[in-house]
Amino acid sequence: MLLDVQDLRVERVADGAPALAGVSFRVVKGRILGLVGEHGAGKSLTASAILGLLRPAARVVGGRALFEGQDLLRMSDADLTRLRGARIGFVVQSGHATLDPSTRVGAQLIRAMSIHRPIVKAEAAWRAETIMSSMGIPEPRQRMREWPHELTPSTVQRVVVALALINEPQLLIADEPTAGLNITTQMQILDLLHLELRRRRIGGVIITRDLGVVAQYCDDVAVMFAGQVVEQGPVAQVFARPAHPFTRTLIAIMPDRLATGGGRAYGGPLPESGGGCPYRPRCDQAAERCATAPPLVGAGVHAARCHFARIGAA
Amino acid sequence: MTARAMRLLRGLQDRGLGVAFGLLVLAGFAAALMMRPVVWPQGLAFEDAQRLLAFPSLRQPMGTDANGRDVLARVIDGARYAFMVPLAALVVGIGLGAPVGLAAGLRGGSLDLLLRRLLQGVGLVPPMLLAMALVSAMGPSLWHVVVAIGLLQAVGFARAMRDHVRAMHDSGFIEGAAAIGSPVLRTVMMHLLPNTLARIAGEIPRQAAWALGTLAAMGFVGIATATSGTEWGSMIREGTEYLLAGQWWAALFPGLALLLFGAALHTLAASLDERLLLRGPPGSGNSAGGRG
Amino acid sequence: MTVVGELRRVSVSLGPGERRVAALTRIDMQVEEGRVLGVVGESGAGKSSLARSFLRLVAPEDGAVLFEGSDITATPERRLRRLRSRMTMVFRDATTVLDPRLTARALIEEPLRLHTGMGSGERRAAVDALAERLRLRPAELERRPGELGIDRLQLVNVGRAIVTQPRLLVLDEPTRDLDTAAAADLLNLLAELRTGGMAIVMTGHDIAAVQPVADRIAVLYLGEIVEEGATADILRDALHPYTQALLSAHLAADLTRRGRRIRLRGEPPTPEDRTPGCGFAPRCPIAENRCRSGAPTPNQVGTDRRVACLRVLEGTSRIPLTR
Amino acid sequence: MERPGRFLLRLLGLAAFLILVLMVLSFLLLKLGAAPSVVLLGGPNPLPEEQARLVADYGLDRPVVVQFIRYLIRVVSFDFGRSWLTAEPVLTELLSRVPATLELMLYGLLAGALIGVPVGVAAAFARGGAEDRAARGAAILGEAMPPFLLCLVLLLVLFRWLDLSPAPTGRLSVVLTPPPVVTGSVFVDAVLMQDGIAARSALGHLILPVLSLALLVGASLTLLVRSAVLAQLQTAHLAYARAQGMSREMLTGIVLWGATPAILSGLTAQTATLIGTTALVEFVFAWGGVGQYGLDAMAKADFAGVQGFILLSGLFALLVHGFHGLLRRLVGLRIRRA
Repeated sequence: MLLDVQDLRVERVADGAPALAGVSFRVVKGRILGLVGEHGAGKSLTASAILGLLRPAARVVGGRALFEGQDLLRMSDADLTRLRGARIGFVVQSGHATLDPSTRVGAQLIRAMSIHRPIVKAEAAWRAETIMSSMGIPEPRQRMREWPHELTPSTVQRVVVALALINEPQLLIADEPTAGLNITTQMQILDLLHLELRRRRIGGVIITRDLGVVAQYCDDVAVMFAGQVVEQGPVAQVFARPAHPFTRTLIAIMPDRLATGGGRAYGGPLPESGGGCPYRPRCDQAAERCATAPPLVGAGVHAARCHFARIGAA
Repeated sequence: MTARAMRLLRGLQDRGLGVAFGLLVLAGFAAALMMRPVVWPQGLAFEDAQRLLAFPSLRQPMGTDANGRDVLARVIDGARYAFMVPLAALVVGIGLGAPVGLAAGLRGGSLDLLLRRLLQGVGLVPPMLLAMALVSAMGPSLWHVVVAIGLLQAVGFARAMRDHVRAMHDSGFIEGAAAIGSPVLRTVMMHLLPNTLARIAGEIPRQAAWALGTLAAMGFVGIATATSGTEWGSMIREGTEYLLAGQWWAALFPGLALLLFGAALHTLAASLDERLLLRGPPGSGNSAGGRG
Repeated sequence: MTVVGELRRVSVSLGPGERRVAALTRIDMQVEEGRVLGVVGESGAGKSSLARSFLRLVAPEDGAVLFEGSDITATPERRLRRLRSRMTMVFRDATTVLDPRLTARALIEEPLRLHTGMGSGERRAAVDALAERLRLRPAELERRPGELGIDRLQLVNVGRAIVTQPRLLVLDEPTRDLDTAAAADLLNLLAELRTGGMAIVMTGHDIAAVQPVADRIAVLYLGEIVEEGATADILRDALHPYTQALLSAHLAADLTRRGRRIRLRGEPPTPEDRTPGCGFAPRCPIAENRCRSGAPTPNQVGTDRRVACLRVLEGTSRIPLTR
Repeated sequence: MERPGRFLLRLLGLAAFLILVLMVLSFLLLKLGAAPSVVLLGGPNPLPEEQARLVADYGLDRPVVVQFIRYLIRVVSFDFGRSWLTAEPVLTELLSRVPATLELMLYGLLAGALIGVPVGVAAAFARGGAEDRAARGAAILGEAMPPFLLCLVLLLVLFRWLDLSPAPTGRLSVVLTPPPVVTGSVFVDAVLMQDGIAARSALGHLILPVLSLALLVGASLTLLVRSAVLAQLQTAHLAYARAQGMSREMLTGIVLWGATPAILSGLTAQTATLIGTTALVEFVFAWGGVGQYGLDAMAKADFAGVQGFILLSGLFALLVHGFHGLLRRLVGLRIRRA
């Protein structure tokens, strides 16, 4: 077990409202977990909480996040700083804004290495060039001399992946690594990320709103809804026999499966809380008992948080 | 619970206190100005030959000036200029600047470029100096002071207006209105203008403060001699000589009034800015939660 | 079937003076009543220009734009304005086109104020009825754009576009920023509108984004149509190499498709990078020398398909999928 | 990035246009003048023949456009006309006063930056805290403070009450003979002449004007630096830098380096218009610089003097902006080579 998040709870500092209401999932070494959910479900917040980057907008109020047995949530800031970027790599959403606009690309790569260990400049430059060319960036030496704003979106994203991998982490968290990219570019970047994670046997978390990314690139999936993980399991099992109604809907309405004209609404705003199952207002199965908090059904690799879940049944 | 209450209180302070302070000070000056003839009926021009440069006392809380006139009465009366001149100048400034900026922002292209360069050229000279030079060239009437200050403000308003209109144009705001068949003039009046004015709201008290400072500087230097009655800058000018000799009240009290009035306007501006900042750009949506 | 919107050999150029570049080149396209046309292309392909062309929001440099059979290419804006209740648009960026000071209700109501003589009570009732159809809650109608999430905001945009019951509705990447569920709801709504007889043009950067409702799909590359045909035909047997690449890049729910991809070199070009010959040749896995000199024109293939590729006629344009 | 030649050409073209605008502006000032223009050119009391000759000479009977072109030619050949008050050439009078003003501005800016930059940075890092509130309150007070009032208050306290500084009599005590002009800075010239008494007096006379200017500059610089740093604190790349495990020191470095361009721009804008504030400070302290000359000219309706002063302050601003443009480019190049 590389990362074991148990019942992570986070609240917003401004009004004390709960933002994460018990998030649990596991990442196994060498496997890729897809953390999927809608806008505002708490996916990015989960990543920030694990990396200790919540402040000042939110704070952790409960749970554990065991990384190789150590609880990240109770670690001192100094220890966490040593982990970040070294043993846990991070690929962030908005590629372009991620790079420091006033530092050359090569210097940023070298700086990323220098954070965690003493470096020899020439050797670091050579390593930066090597990793850039292994990311499929043509003319890496030329690119290293350029400013971030001179790069194409695809190259930017490749550099961001390179930055995350350069210190050879054990775990890599990628938060919507292809948001806003063109579809052919998206494929290039995801292929690259997938390949590198496999090759280096790194445990990966890919955060996304697109179940297609999960279907095509992930081994396991955790589905989030309203600050909770409502279903987790191996991709093949979850896609074959989704246990939570939200997961079922998500799969059924993927664009290549969607049959229009059914007259059913899938989306809609979240309820004003009030206990019970948060998916209740949107659920076509909702019954009286859904007003109470749903149990975690199933154990081991495939589990769902629903009163009606049947794990393993066809 | 208490922590949450504290946070709430602090939030209120951040937003409300600035506005409250600013408005309270301005209201205080306005009330004093209107009530003075009743409550403090000292003649503005009355000279007490027995009491030249008298130290502040119960009878004359701010003392008397070199001509034996009551400083308190004159300081209160000076608020007249502090209200009138910036307000009238704002009318000139917005009246001239807003349409020009609007036209340039809407039209874009070479007209826009020319206007921007012209304003850039005019902007090279410190606006206060240019306003003073204009008054000295046109002659020292109060009307000229208003026009000169207003003209220079028009430069600023034209620029701000142009930038906001341009931003809205680029964001597709205007095209969106055109696509539902809204005539250009209607779009401008109903959508563009209200939004732009709302976004430069913080600029208005700041410009008023600038106008006040420039007016006072003209009075102090002796350019706007027509205002030399009870305008604070002129009063300070008259009192400077005695201040250096240690009889500070005739210059310092109008100075403090000037500072208080200016600080009130600046605080208002800062609070408005902060509120606009909180509200964010149009349609940015604040559902994303706290700001880092 | 009545043709509602039509482009005839339309070319559009954008940008000022010397930096003017061709955004669209000789586009032929039409949409009939009760039909949905999906236009697919990556950024810089000319989707937005094409969408705007249908409504004469851009003036074409060449060619003709027709609405309900009448030529509106040279119609002055003053006269077009009256048509704007019958041909409407949903813009790509949901957040910035709306007046942030108005409530959702006022925004949806605005076209009614402009184009109908309805009294305020009637307008109110019309907006309420539409809101129910859009599944906007009454409380949401009284909120301003800044207080609504992007999913809900897009419904306001759509509401504004359909409140006058237009004949032609053009949507520019309407589902781009939406969650899957909200996107599905929007597509369902479009299907409903189609049944009501509306002619719909929608763009997307991904074939999957338009396929659930589109009757026909046109694929755009560098301002030219490279393939156009019935949706089912294109999904079953894409002929142009670029269409095939787009289809393979789509991340489907189907686990058996893992890793089977057509990988394109480089990135989607911008009009400034246009090279002579076939625009797609620099990235095409099966390009030949002749593709770099002679530009292919859209050729009729079969009865109902147009493809702009030199290899199509020989039947050698299909690319094998690689792992 | 464009090539250096093109860049310089563009800069010069822009400068030429802006100078033209300035000239139109100062020409209009002259035309606005309440007194007949001839008076400005011929000194206080020209004879009737002299006046007629001047009218013909300067073509005042010609159309305005022709007059403007003649004015342009005059200014370009460094003829700013003669002062109405002293009948001396305006340009000579102005240039002789430049060193005094530059000296005051330089020290004021340096001292102001020493106040404003650290306070602004500290306020931004302590956003919302007590330090931030205090700094912001003080800065707003400074912004609202009329320059001459600050000078008078400082004079009252430090000169009249505490007797720590000399009387506001310019750059040197009135009883001393100024050292011969070498650099134009009385203090430096006195040191060069090894005149200890004059040097001490000059230094003493510098303190209050510089302090006044520094407080005013520092106040607005505080707000500027604060918002520039705050903007950097909210960037996505800083959040990413934290996720990379950078130490606090490295993060601070990134923030400051990132805020530098915005601070430099603000500083430039401030320096370009600093002559206005400086003029008022000079006026109070009888500093004898360009600013005091300009204000005197305005108060006494010496339009030739006003015109020259306005033109000169515009040109100064243009120089400052041009220097900033070059600096940005050079800094950019330096980073590229590093």
